[in-house]
Amino acid sequence: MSDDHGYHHGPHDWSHGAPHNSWAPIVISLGSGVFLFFFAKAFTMNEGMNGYIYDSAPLPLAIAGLAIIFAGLIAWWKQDFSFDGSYEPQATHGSAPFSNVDIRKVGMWVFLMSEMMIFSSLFSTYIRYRTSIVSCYSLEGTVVEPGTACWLPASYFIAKGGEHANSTLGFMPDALVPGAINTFALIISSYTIVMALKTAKRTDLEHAERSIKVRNYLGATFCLATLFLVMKMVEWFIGFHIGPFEAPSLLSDQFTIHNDAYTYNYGHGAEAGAMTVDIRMAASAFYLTTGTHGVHVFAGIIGLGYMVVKAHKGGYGPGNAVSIEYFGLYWHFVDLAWVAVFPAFYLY
Amino acid sequence: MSAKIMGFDAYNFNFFWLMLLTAVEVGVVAQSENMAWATLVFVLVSIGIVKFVGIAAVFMHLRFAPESNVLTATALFPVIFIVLLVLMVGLTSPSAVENLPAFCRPGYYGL
Amino acid sequence: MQLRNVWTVRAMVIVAVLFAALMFSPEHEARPIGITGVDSGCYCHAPDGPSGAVVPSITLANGSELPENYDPGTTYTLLISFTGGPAEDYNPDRLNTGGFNLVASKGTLTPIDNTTQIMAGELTHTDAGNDQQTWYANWTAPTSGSAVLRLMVNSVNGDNLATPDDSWNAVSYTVSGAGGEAPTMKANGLTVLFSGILLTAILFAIALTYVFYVRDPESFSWARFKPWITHWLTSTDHKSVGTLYFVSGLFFLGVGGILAMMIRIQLSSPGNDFLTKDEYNSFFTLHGTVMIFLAAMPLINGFANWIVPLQIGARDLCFPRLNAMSFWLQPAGAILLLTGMFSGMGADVGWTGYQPITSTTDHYGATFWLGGQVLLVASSTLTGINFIVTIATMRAPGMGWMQMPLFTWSILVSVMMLFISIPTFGIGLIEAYLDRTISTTFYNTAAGGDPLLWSHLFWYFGHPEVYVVVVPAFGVISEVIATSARRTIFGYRSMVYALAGIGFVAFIVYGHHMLTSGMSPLLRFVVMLTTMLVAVPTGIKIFNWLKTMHGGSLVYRTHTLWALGFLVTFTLGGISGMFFPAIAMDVHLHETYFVVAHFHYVLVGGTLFGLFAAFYYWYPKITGRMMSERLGILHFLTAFISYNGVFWPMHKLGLLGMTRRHHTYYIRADEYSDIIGTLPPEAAQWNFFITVCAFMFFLSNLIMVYNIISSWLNGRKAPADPWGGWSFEWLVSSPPPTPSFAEIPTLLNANPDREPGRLTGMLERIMTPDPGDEGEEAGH
Amino acid sequence: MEFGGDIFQELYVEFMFWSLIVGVITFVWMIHHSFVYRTSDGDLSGKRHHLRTQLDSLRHEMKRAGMDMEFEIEEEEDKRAWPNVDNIKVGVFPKENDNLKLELFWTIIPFILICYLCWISWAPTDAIWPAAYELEDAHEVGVTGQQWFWDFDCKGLTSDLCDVGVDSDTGLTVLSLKLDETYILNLSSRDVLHAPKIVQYGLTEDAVPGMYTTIVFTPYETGKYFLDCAEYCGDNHAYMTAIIEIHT
Repeated sequence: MSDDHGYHHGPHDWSHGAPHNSWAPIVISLGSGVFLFFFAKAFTMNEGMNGYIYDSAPLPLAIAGLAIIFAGLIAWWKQDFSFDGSYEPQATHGSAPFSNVDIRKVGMWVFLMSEMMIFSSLFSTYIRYRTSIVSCYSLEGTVVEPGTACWLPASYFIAKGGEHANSTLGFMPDALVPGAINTFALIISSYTIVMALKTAKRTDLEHAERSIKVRNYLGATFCLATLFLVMKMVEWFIGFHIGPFEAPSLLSDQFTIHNDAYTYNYGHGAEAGAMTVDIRMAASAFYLTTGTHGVHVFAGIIGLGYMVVKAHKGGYGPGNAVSIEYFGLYWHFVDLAWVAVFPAFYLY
Repeated sequence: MSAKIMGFDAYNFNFFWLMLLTAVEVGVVAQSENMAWATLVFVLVSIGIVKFVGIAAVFMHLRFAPESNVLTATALFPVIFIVLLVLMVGLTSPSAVENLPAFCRPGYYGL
Repeated sequence: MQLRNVWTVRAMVIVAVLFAALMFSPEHEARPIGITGVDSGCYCHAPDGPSGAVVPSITLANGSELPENYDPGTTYTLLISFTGGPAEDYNPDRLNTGGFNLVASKGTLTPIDNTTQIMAGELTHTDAGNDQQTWYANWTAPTSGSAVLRLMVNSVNGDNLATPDDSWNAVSYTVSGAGGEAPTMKANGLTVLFSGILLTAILFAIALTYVFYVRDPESFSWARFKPWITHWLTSTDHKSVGTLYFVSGLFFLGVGGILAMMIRIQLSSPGNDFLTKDEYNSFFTLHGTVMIFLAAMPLINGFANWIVPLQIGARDLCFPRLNAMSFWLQPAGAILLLTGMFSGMGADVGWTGYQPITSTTDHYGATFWLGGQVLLVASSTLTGINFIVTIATMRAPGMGWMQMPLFTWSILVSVMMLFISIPTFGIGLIEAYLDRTISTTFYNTAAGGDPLLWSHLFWYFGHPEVYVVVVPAFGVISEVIATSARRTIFGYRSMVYALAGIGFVAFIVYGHHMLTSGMSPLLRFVVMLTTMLVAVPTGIKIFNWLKTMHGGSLVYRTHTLWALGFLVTFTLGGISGMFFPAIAMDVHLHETYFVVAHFHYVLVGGTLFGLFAAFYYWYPKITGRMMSERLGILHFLTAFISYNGVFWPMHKLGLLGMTRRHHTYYIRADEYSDIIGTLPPEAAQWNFFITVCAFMFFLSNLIMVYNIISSWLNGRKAPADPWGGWSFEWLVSSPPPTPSFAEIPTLLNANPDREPGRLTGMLERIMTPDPGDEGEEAGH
Repeated sequence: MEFGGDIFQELYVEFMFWSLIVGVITFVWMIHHSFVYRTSDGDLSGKRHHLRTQLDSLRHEMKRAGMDMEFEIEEEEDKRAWPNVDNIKVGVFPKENDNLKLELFWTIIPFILICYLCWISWAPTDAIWPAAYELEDAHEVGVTGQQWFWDFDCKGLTSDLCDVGVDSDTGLTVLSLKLDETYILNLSSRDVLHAPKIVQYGLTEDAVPGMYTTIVFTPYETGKYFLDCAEYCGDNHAYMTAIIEIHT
């Protein structure tokens, strides 16, 4: 029934001879089902003899689910690999006000609309809790009922240095370093990807030379994105011990979602003191929001991997440079989200 | 796409300023020990907005491109719903009914 | 003529027979005892967890231990007792020392003196049994299987209050039986459900296979079958995907129907024990979820997939692979949703999944339920991208926004609402999912979590969602009424503006679902005022539909009947909806059957009737065969009447204060006879009547399924434009070729010299194509 | 006393009145049109003349609009069983059929109606949700929900004003209150959402863990009143009942 192979009209998938049928959708869908199922099985805490316990046996199967999703993605990419920009579908003349805009571009922007809603939902959660839960951070000198739930923002550790306020480096807390590096990494990567786009559009270069430049720009973006995730892992789990910098990880600072009796040292000098408070909510909001952003970065890395390979094979030229632009839109959005997340969660 | 801002190439220009602003952001926070949090928040928010606009306008081609206007409209479409979301979900706090503001009550108008 | 005189008469006769059957159906007696009280005697006096000070025990009456193995069927006399706790510490005079509650997983417990009693199947103490620490009762062993006796006692200081120094403890004994499992005699709810689902699936598979066999016998050689099945698994063609949507949607409509039937059996009489509490809770949860997410939306997507590209003159959706993906995410999600059921631990939280019970219920099905809905959210997001972009960018030349067929408009509006609102739901789901898995604390009140955050995130999506499922029905009705009346729809523009108005208002009224929830009073007040606004655009639409018939020549086809039926039921549903925003009424009607009646009038009488109309209207276009009008009219009459029989009485029950989501209800009889506010005895009869009607409604829809199949096999061949519509889908042959349009058509306009109003003019300047572009070919 | 309490009854009657008016208008209109303008294929029973005249006037209009070229009623069109009033043709966006005045009329009239309905449903706000200052002489009673029973706390009120006991017939907890006294039921929950619903007085409010909500309750008739749980709370949701006994 796939009788319209190479049918040269209509949408992107139909053009450039990509087959009309694809295994990718069903594979990806079932893969995500498998992942969610076994993730739930692995991480649902069952009541054991002493408290709650995890059963990590199904975890490999959850990873298998991810592998299935990835296989589906590869099936998808194989169909798109040959796309050279001919038959880039455009909005019909009839469809004002979008007449003659590339359909994929509109699609990407519409997709970004839902991304905006996702992040604003996360921020609504954050704002609601930040405004309704009393903040430990602002309680310097005052003592709330020990054990009560109060809001200890991550900036207590990151921007103010927490326990480690007096930093070896005079002008900034050590713990801020990974976050700062990340911010710059993302902004530079935004720059490199627009440069990749710009280069791919240049007609004054040989195809081979242009391809190499494009590949390098995309590769740089890829590396910066990876650096971002690595830094995030460092700041969450590993800690930062390079040269003069001595910053423990958030994990070793006990800033975790399971920590319902955190000992918080408030104040300086005379009114200094300590109390145990419940900071799980602050941690949950922090890890979910930054984690969601991290997942977006990870998705970007996967996409960049494909694009680097394609660029390496000389797949990008003025004809289909727009593909880079459309991925770039997503990537810039991730950057934008970080512009909002970084001050709200790391600095304030 | 080689648009110019004040003679510079748009991308480079934008990139330069973004780096600078981010540096300022981080510097401000590094010094935030001796700074009222209102000032801190104000600085962070204003810098955030500027960076936001810079990235969206230049890097995401909401300026200097033929279809910029309609795409800007598309991108701004959800804003009203985001405002509603933040107002109704983010900024309301649960409470018992006797805390209904007086101006919502008939009695307030002597009815 | 014939049509009216003969077939309707026969249909009428059948309806009369059904009514007679109803009248002579045995009148139902309210169970004489009503329901007897709470069975939570054991938690009741002690707020804190179990305390080791109290030592409960069960022995045989003669003091010897319980046997390892019981003899099937024999009756043992148990000695239930406890020691320790405040009963002995603070309670010297031994008054109100405490009580117990004994649950036997198998076998039957029977009191032997006035100190113990059976409450809701569990053995507990009476007032007379309050002042002692030992009780005697009989336990008759089951025929087989090992029985667990769970005993909970509390030891109290006798002040009748839950003070911290009261304490309780629990112990369970397992008495294994002789021999293996024997089949239980009682109908197990889950068994019935799964038999039902299995039966549906098998019949479905058989029907489909049969249809495909008859239509193309060769395809049943393996050589032909493999490409055939491969096509259905991998196709990205909007028509094939639409058909897949229909198949899964109809299947899950059946599943949801079976769930509803089992709920109705349980409620047919007070104190019915056909379902256990657990089963009942899981069933109404999954009934809601399945009907909304797996029946209504897939069917709508089916029509959207099939009709929208045809109506706007596009060859396919703009992202066919994403389209296929948003279909295939649905079965994956469906499996996750229902997974819990397969182990009897289905989600038991209600389709709203209010926190914190969703995060704390021990039914691990709830975790998968959340995960499955995450997939459905992803699916809806992809669908949203696809349709918004397709409708915005792939319209045929000459089709400005204000020339789009109303069905396309309705799909655009509903998809917009869905697309904007569903991410909030997704985030709420992910928060809850993580709460249940890695135990984040978003809805953990101990850590300062706010249960209302979920309600907000859910209803910010949930209220647009109910419009998402009903707005496409508006589009269908607009098409059907106009075509059947042989008129153009009255006030096309006001219809469009009304649609857009509904789409926007949906976002500012969601709080009326939470008027009693303790959310910010100011917001409650605001939504009380805004909610009524919904009546204005819907009113415009209804009046426009009526005016459309004026001066037309209405021909009574099945889809016409469904459209008129829609007008009746949707008007009633809309009117009853006006009662909720008024606070003084909502505090009484909240969570009663009045609500149930209202949203079933809107969702079944609105969405489902609209979808039925769409089935009869576009079936010829989709299959190339005409549907049997005789069966269609029969289906309409039986379904419409039984439907009203189901949901109309629920208004009355709700006004009397019958609360929803209860697996039983209280009749003002016997010991409840002097308690004002319990249901009057006739409520039991009404519930029985509802159940009978519900079964009639369920069965009547099988007529349509049969009609679909039989007409598909041997219906008349359909012409390109059987009903006389104007939009592009009637231009192509039935069924349409692939790709649908050899060359993209151009829409002509019969109103060239129409000078628009000011607002319209402004919109048109933005939204209508320049005349210069007319007639050019789309794509490249 | 009717179900739902007096304020509910008044509003209910008012709303029913307007609902009936709207419903009657709609249904009479619908039934009239669906009979008067009915036809069936191959037959223009009754309305032939009416439709023919409409058709002619339409043709005339089109002539004036200079569209006779495009809009000549063709042979097969004319042979169709029914007159094509608006000249509906596949692939042509049909002649618009609207009337701004009419549409504005049934936009504005319903709007006025709902403004009125908003007004009358706003009026009793103070009675349902009294302000704090109106409750100075009210007695506070704690109502705490827990799976699956109600836990009443008289907060030291005299047993005449408030007393907790057990009903001998049903075994339900009884909260006995005094007639014509105003009580603030101070709701909270120990685990999940609950909602005490005093059916006969039409009062419901959720009991939310971690916060306090209130029901203001002024019993005005003696008797034993049924209280059940209106927010789904787990297995024994249906059994989570109690009795409120009003004595003089």
